[in-house]
Amino acid sequence: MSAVFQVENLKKSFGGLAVTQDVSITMNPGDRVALIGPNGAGKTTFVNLVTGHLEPDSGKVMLGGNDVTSLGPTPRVRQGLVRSFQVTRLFPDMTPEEHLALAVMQRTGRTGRIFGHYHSMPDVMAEVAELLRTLGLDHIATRKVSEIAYGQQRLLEIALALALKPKVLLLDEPAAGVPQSDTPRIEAALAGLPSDLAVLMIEHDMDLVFRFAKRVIVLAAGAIIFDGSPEDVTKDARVREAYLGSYANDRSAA
Amino acid sequence: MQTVFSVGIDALAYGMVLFVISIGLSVTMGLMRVVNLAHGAFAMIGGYIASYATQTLGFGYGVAILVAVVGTIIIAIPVERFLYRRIYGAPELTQVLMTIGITFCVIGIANYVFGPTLKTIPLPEALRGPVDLGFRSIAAHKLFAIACGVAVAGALWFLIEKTSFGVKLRASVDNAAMAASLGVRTKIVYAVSFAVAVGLAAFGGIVGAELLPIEPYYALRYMVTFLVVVSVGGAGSIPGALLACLLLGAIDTSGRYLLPEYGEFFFYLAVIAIVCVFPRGLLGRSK
Amino acid sequence: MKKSVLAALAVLALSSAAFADTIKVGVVGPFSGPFAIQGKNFKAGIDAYMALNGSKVGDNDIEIVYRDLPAADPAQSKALAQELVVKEGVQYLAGFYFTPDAMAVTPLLEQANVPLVVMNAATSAIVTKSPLVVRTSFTTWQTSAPMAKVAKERGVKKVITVVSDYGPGIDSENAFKTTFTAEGGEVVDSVRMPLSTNDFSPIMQRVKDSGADAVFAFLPSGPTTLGFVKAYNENGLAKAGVQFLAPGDLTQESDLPALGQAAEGLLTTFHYAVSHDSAENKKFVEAAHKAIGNPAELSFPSVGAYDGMHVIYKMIEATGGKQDAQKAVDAVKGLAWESPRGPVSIDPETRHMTQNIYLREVAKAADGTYYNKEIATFEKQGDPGLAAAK
Amino acid sequence: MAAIENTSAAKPAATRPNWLVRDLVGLAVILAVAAIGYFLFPNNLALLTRILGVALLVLSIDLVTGFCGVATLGHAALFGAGAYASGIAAVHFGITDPLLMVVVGAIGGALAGIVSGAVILRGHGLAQLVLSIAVVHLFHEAANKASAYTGGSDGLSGISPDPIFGMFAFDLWGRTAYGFAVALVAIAFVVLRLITRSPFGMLCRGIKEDPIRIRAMGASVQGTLLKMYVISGAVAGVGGALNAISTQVVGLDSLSFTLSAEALVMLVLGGTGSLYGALIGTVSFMWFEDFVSAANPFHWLTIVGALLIAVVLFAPRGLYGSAQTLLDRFRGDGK
Repeated sequence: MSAVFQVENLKKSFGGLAVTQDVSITMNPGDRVALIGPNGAGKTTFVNLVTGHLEPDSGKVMLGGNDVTSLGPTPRVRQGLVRSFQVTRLFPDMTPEEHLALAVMQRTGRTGRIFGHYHSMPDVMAEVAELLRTLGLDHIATRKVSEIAYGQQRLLEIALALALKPKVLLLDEPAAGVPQSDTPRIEAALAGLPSDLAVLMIEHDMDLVFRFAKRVIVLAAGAIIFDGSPEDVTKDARVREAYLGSYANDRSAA
Repeated sequence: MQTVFSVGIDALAYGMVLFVISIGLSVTMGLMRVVNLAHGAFAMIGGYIASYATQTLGFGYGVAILVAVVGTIIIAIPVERFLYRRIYGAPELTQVLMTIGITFCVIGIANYVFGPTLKTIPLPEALRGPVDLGFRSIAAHKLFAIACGVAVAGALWFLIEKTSFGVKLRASVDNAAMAASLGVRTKIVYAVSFAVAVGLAAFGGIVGAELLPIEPYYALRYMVTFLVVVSVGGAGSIPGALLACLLLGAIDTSGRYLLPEYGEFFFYLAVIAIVCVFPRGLLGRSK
Repeated sequence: MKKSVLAALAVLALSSAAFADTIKVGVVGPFSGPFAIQGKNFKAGIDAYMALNGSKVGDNDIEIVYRDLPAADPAQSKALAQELVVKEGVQYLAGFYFTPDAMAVTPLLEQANVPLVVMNAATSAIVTKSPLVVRTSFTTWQTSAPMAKVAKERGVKKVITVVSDYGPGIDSENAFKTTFTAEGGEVVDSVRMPLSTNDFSPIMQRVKDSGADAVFAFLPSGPTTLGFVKAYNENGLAKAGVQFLAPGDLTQESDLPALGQAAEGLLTTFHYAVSHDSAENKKFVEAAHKAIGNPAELSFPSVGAYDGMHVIYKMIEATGGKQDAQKAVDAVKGLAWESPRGPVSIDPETRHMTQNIYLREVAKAADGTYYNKEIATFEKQGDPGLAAAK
Repeated sequence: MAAIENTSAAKPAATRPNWLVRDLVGLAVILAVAAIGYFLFPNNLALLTRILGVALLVLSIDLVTGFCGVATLGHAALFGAGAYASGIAAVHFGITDPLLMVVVGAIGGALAGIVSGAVILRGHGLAQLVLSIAVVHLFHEAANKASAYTGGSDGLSGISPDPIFGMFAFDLWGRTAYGFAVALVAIAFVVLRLITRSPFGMLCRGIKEDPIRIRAMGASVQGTLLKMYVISGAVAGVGGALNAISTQVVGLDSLSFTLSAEALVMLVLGGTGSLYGALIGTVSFMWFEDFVSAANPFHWLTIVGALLIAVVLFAPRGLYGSAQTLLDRFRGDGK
C-alpha cells in the first residue's frame, strides 16, 4: 500500500526554542492513528505545520505522493487534507444543512456561482441528506447552529470535514467539551468513518484513544517518543516518564 | 542643507501638533476600543471654550487652557455616562454611527452658540512672533507645541506605565472580567481614561489652533487626519503615535515642499504602504 | 415651434405662478455647513434689497424661496432647482455659490423658461452654458488679473504664484500669469497645493527659496486662509520684504477679525469692499447689517445677491410679471446702474458684469477692527477669462 | 435573511416557492412604494431619483459590509468611478444612449472595485477603515488632477443622454429619470437577491461569520471577497451612472469621503446584512435630511445627529434589523 500522508524530518523552532524536532510520520489509507502527548508537547504546532498555517524550518509534508510543504492551508485542503477544530468553528447564523451544502459545493467547485441555489442541485441535496442521516443530524437540519446543542455541533464539525471527501482527516480533539451523555454518539460517528480514509486524531481522552486507534504516536517536547500499538503505549517507560514527569513541570510552567 | 534642516523643523512642529491632538484618540481607540469619531468634536469644544475665555472673559492664555480642559471634561462626563457607556464593546459600525451622531450634534450646537465664523485664541506675547534659530525663524507657538508634545508624551507614559492607575487600566483593557474580579472598578477606570482622553483632545485643540483654526466644522474637517495618525501609529501605543506623527509630519511636510501638487497622493500612498506593511500600526499591540 | 410648445406647456403647468400676482424667486445657496456664512450673506443681500426697494414690482408681490445646498454637489443642486421650478413654480433661479452647482442647473433653464441669476459662482465659463444665465458677482479672472498690473506698477519683477489646487485656484493662477507675463514680469514658480493643506510652512519655504519679490496667492475664503496668512508672517517673509498679493477672497471681511494683525498691510484686488465709500453703499451696508444680525459677518456675497435682486426686479418690470425668460434676459443686457460696489453694467454679449476692480490694503480702523481700505481703482473691467478661453 | 433561509430550507420541495413568493412580495412592495412616491410627490421626482441613485450605492456597500463583513469608509470611490465613466463616455466619446451609459458605469465601477478591493482587503478592522479612506482620497485627487477629462472641481458638465429606447426623453419634471431609476433599482434588487442566496452568496456569509473555517474548507477568502468587490463595484457604478444621467453633471463630491461616510451611516441606520435594511436606511435618512433641512436649514445637522444617537440607543440593529428582531420575538411569544 502506498502512503497517503507523510511527514519527513519536520523541524520548527521559535526563537531558539525547538518546538518540533525531527518528526516523521507515515500514514496509509484506512489508518486510524492517535497523536497524544502532555500539555506543551507541541501538538498544536505540529497541527499547524501539517495544515500549512506554519512554515517548517526544514523537513517535508507529502500528500498522496505530492510535496505540499510550500503550499498554504487552502490548497492543502483542496488536495485532500482536511481538519476539524478543537473548538467548534461553525457559522452561528447558518443551518447544518447549509453548512454541508456549502462544503459539498465548495468541493465540487460550485461556490463561485453567483446564481442558483443548492436546492436545485439534486446531487448536493442527496449528499447533504446522506451526511445528515449518517451523523444523526437530520432532525435539526434547518435549525440555526447557534440554537443546537454542543454535542450536535461537534457532530456537524465531523460531518463538515467528511463533506469535503478528504484523503487524510485531522481530528483535533473531536470530543472536547462534549457532555458525557453525548460521547457515545461521537464515538459512533468516528467508528463509521469511511474505511479508506486515513485519520489522525489528536486527543486527550485515553478511553477514546484506545477504542478508536490502531496505532498511537506520543509526542513529548516536540519529538516522537513512541510510535506503536495502543497495547504497548502504557508499558513504555519513556511515555510514563513524559507524562508523569511533565505533570510537575506543567504546574510550574502554568 | 539649510533647507533640509528648515523643512525638518517644520515637519517636527507639524508632527507634534498632530500628536498632541491625536494622542487622546489613541487612548480611546486603543485602550477602550471605541472608534471615537467625535474626538475632533471634543478638541473643538476645548478650542471654543478657550476662545471664549480669552476673548470675552479676558482670561490669560494659561488660565484659559485650564478652564477649557476642565470645561470640556465636565461636558464630556454626562456624554460618557449616557452615550459612550452604551457602545463599549459594541460592533465598530455601531460605534461609528453613534460617534458621528455626537459629532453632528456638537457641530450644530457650536454653530448655533458661536456662529459660523473663525474663532481665535490670542497667544500671550511670549508666544507671538517668530524666534530666530540662526538659519531660519520659526513661530514661537510652534516651539511651544513641540514642548507640549514632549510633555504630554512623557506624562502619559508615566501615567500608564508607572502608576497604579496605569496598571488597573492595562488590566481592564486586557481582560475586563478578570480585572473586575480582582477588585478593579472598571467602570470608574473607563470613565477616568475617557476624561483623560477628552482633556487631551481639548488641550490639543487649543495648542493646535494656530494650524487648525477653530470653526464649527473643525470636528469633521480633521476627523480623517486624526483617525489616520492613530491607526498608523497603532491604537493605544504612545510611542507608536509619536512615531506616526513624526513620520507622517515628515512625509506631509516634505511632500508639500518638494511636490506640492501631488502632496495628497504622497500622503495617502504612504499611509497605504505603512498600513499594509504594519496592519496593526507601527507599534500596535498584537491583540 | 418646438420651443414655443414647450414654453406653452410650462406656462400651463405653472399657470398658478404665471397669472397670479406673486412671483417666486428660488435661491439656492449654502445656508448650512462649512460655508453657511456665505449663504447668510446671500440672504442678507436679498433682504437688504427688498427692505430698500419694497417687496413689490408693479402689482406683483415677490416671494423668495430658499433651498439649502451646503457644499458643491451638482446632483443635489439640480434636484433642488428642478423642485423649485416644478413644485414651487419659481420664475427665476438665483444664488449658487459654487461653480459646479450653477453648471448643473444650466441645462434646465430653456425647458423651464427660467433665467438664472448667478450671485457668486466665479468660473468664467458658466455664462456660456446657456443664454439664460446672467451673473452679478465676479469671475476669478476678473479679480485676479488687475493684481498683475499692480505688481508691475509697484516694481515687482519676479513673482511666485501659490494657489489651491482646484478650479478657481487654477483660474486665478492663469489670470495672474497671463497678465503679468504680458506686462513683462516673470513668474518664477507656480505652486499648486492640495485644498486639504493645513501647515503652510513648507510652502513658505518654497516661496523663500524661489527668490521672488512677491507671492501671488489664491485660497478659498475660510479657515485655511488664516493658517496661510499666519505662516506668511511667521516664516519671516513679511520681514524679508516679499510682498503678499491676492484677490480679495483671502481677506473677506468675515475672516478679518480672526486674521487680525497678521493681515495688516496685505494687498488684494476685488470688486467689493464693505468699506466702499459711497452713498449707495452706506444705504446698503446699513440695511444688510440689520438683515445679517452680526455686522462682522457681512462680506462680498451679499453684494452679488443685492445686485442680483436688482437685475431680477428689472426683469420682472420688463416682462410685466409674465414668464418669458428670453425677454427677461434681453431686457437687462446692457443695463447699467449704481451698485453699492460702484458703477456697474451687464455686458450684452457675455451677460456678465462689467465693474470696477479695486486695489485694497488691510488697515486698522479707529475702533481697532480691521477693514479693506480701497487705495486704487481699475475702472470698467470686463471678464478677461472668457477671452482667454477662446 | 437567515430567518428566511431557515424556513425555506425546512421542507425544500414544499417551501421553495416560499422565498420566491417573499421576493416577489418584496419587489411588489418596492414598486408600490415607488408608485406611491410618484403620486404623492409628483413635484419632487428629482429628489426621489437622487435617493434611488444613492440607494444603489448603499446596496453596494451592504454587499461588502453587511454580507462579507468588510468595513469601508471609501465606497464612494466605486460610485464616483461609475459616474465619471459614464459621464466621460457621454462627453468625450459620444456614448449618449442611457442604457449603454449604465453599462459603461457598471464596468467603471467594477474596475474601481478591483483596484480598491485589492488595497482594502489587505487590512482588517481599523486598518481596513483607514485603507478605504486613503483609497477614496486618492480617487478624489486623481479626478481633480485629470481635469481635462473630468472637469476637475468645476464638475463634468455637458452630459446629454438620448431618450431611452429613443422614445422617452429626460424631461424637466424628471418623470423619465424617475422611471428609469425605479427600473434600475428593481432590477438590482432582484439580481442581488439571487446573488446573496447563491452558492457564492453563502460562501460570502460564511466568510463574514468565520473566515478561518472557510479557509479550512478549501475556499479562498481573498479571492471571494475581491469577486464580491467587483460585483459591488458594478452596482455602485450603476448608481453613479444613474446619477450622471439624471443630473447631467458629475462633481467631485461623488468621489468624496463625505458621501462614503454618509452612505455607510444610511446602511447602519437601516440595518446591515439585508437588502431591505439598505433600502429603508437610505430612504429614511435622505427623506429625513431633506425634510429637516427644509424645515430648518440652519440647525438640521443637530437633529440628524440626535436621530443617529437615538437609533444606536433604541434600535441597535438598525431600523429594519431591530424591527425584524421585534417581530421575531412577537412571533416567538405567539407560539
